Amino acid sequence: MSDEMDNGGGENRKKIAFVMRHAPHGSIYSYEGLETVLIVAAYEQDLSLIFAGDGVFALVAAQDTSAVGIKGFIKTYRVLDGYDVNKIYVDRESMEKRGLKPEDFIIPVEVKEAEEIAAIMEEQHATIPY
Amino acid sequence: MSDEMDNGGGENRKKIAFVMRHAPHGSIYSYEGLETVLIVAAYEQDLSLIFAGDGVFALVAAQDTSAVGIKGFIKTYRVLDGYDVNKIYVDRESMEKRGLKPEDFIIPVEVKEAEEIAAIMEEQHATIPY
Amino acid sequence: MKFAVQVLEGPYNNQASDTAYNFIKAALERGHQIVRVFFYHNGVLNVNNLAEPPRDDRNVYARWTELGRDKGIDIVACIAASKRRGIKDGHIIEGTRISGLGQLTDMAIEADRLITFG
Amino acid sequence: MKFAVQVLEGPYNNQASDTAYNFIKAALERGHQIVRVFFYHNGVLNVNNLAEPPRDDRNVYARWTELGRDKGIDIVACIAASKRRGIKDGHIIEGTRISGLGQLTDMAIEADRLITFG
Amino acid sequence: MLHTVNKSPFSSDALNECARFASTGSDILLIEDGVYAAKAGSAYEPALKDVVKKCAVYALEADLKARGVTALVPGVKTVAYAGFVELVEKSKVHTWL
Amino acid sequence: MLHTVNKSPFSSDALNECARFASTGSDILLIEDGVYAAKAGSAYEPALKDVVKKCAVYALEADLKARGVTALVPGVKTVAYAGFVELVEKSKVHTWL
Repeated sequence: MSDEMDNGGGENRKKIAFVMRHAPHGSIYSYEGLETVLIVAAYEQDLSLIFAGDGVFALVAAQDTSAVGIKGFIKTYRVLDGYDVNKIYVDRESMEKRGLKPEDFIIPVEVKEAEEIAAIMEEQHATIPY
Repeated sequence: MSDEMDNGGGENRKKIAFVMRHAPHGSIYSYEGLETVLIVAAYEQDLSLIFAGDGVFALVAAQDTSAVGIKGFIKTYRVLDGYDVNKIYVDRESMEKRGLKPEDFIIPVEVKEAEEIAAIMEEQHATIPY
Repeated sequence: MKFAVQVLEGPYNNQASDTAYNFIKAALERGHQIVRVFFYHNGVLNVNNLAEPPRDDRNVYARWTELGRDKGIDIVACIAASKRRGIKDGHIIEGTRISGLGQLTDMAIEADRLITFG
Repeated sequence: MKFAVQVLEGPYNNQASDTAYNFIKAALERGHQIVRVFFYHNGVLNVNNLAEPPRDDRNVYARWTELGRDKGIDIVACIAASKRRGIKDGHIIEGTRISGLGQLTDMAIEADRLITFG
Repeated sequence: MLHTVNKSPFSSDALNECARFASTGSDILLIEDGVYAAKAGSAYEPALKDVVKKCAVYALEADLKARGVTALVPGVKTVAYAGFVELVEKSKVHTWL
Repeated sequence: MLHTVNKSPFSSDALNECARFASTGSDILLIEDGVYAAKAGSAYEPALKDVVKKCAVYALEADLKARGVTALVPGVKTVAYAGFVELVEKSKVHTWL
């Protein structure tokens, strides 16, 4: 592959997708997953975030963890845009099954069908499940 | 309660039920659960073991863990009788849903309906989930 | 009443420790006695004294120290589960101890209520 | 091919470590290179050197020592996840190290295949 | 008897199993990720409504807030940690993991 | 693409979700407690038969033996750890936890 074929960061950017399938707070998958996203984002790769299953709950804006005594992290999703992470996909079926709408989320998302998400996953250099 | 009302070990025996709901090997719940049963059994309380959900898989006789490189423990269930632990209940619906029959199990069990198990749970001094 | 508490998951990885702590605080406030907290499975990780949790989050280990050392609650990690997972005397937080499953049996018999968090 | 392996659960509590080990052994036998094993979430518990597993069972820690120290595979536990869970330099098994999430990023980019066990 | 459930009904069978083994009239308390079952308008709502007919269903307030679950399935009552303790005072408790 | 599933289909939604996001013609490998999905005669068999129509479904031999799962749903192939590695050689892999 020639240098001319590179674009974006001017390097060999790799497509990496995080598939977030866990609800926040009950287990740490969602939180430590986001920590990883922020680190990987600094490497200027071509990142996608896919929220499916209970993972869609992580994006609900109205979270307030003060009474459970756990540090909340919902606002951290807002910094993703500053890292140029803006491919944020939400599985429509997962969202609707859980009674959620895009307006419930802390950041803008693209709602996708399962087949579209499958196609996105197939394009990746690597996928990381959290 | 007078001494005359005690029976069995001649002490104040308590009813304690273990509710085993996890499959073996994938997680340690099933194995460490059985370790606990054996210890509690030495205290001569009135024990019951309830196998429900994926917990019924723990009793399948034909387990051979050599190829996964994990210590098997299926034969350990056979020592329960020697500790006078013989109230072994299996939830019928859980068993049938998983395509299992009492003949598949390593030890004799009593197959119970959910309502019967609910009634057994209500009688206990304490229930322990593994 | 006499309450006994069993915790089956490790700190931070699961909410079980947080819920157990909040429950115990509320139980103490309502005048109940906590006869023992018993850690089993990954729950034994709660007594590890080598951890350095992030300063902008709660410190789960400090909470158990508070209940064990300061409030005098008996906090026990199962020895068999601890050995498998590398929890060892000399490296456990103040106000906790490592002991056998007999401690779980005793508290299950003695307490009016046994409640598990996992 | 270049394989990278991520493990998300602790030893004994879950089968993930066992499956990862069996997979790595088979991959090495088929001539593949393991660029790194990265432990995250409770996976960091795999490098704890204070454990004393039962003698009649497999020793998961010895397996990682074998792959890290003897076979020279780079085995890394995430530092942030380790701090939360009490995994600390000086108390980790031979042939392993604690480092940052950049190590996960690097291996995800470099390897032909990234596979997660959890 | 009091039954507690801490897993999401969308990814785990814990609440379904709990409901099957809970005697009529007993208490069920949803905690941690279990509170998602109490969310109004989800695909689980019809199932929870059946549970509400059989048992008294509670959800832990702090966990609802932590997860932004505001509108609840009719019939679900909320309790604080003190209310959780009161439920345990009232009867024996079993946890569905 | 290869998808792996290590959870029982009776207690977790992982395999259902995996099947929903697996492209037609991709590989699915059942490992650990995931192999229970391959057991013939269970209530999950009809669902797995649908998955078999869409994807190539494999089950890890060592895990089947460890769990005493002998009779398999028609169409499910078994592989050893070496076969697991071969599937990973063939395509990228995603794990459904």
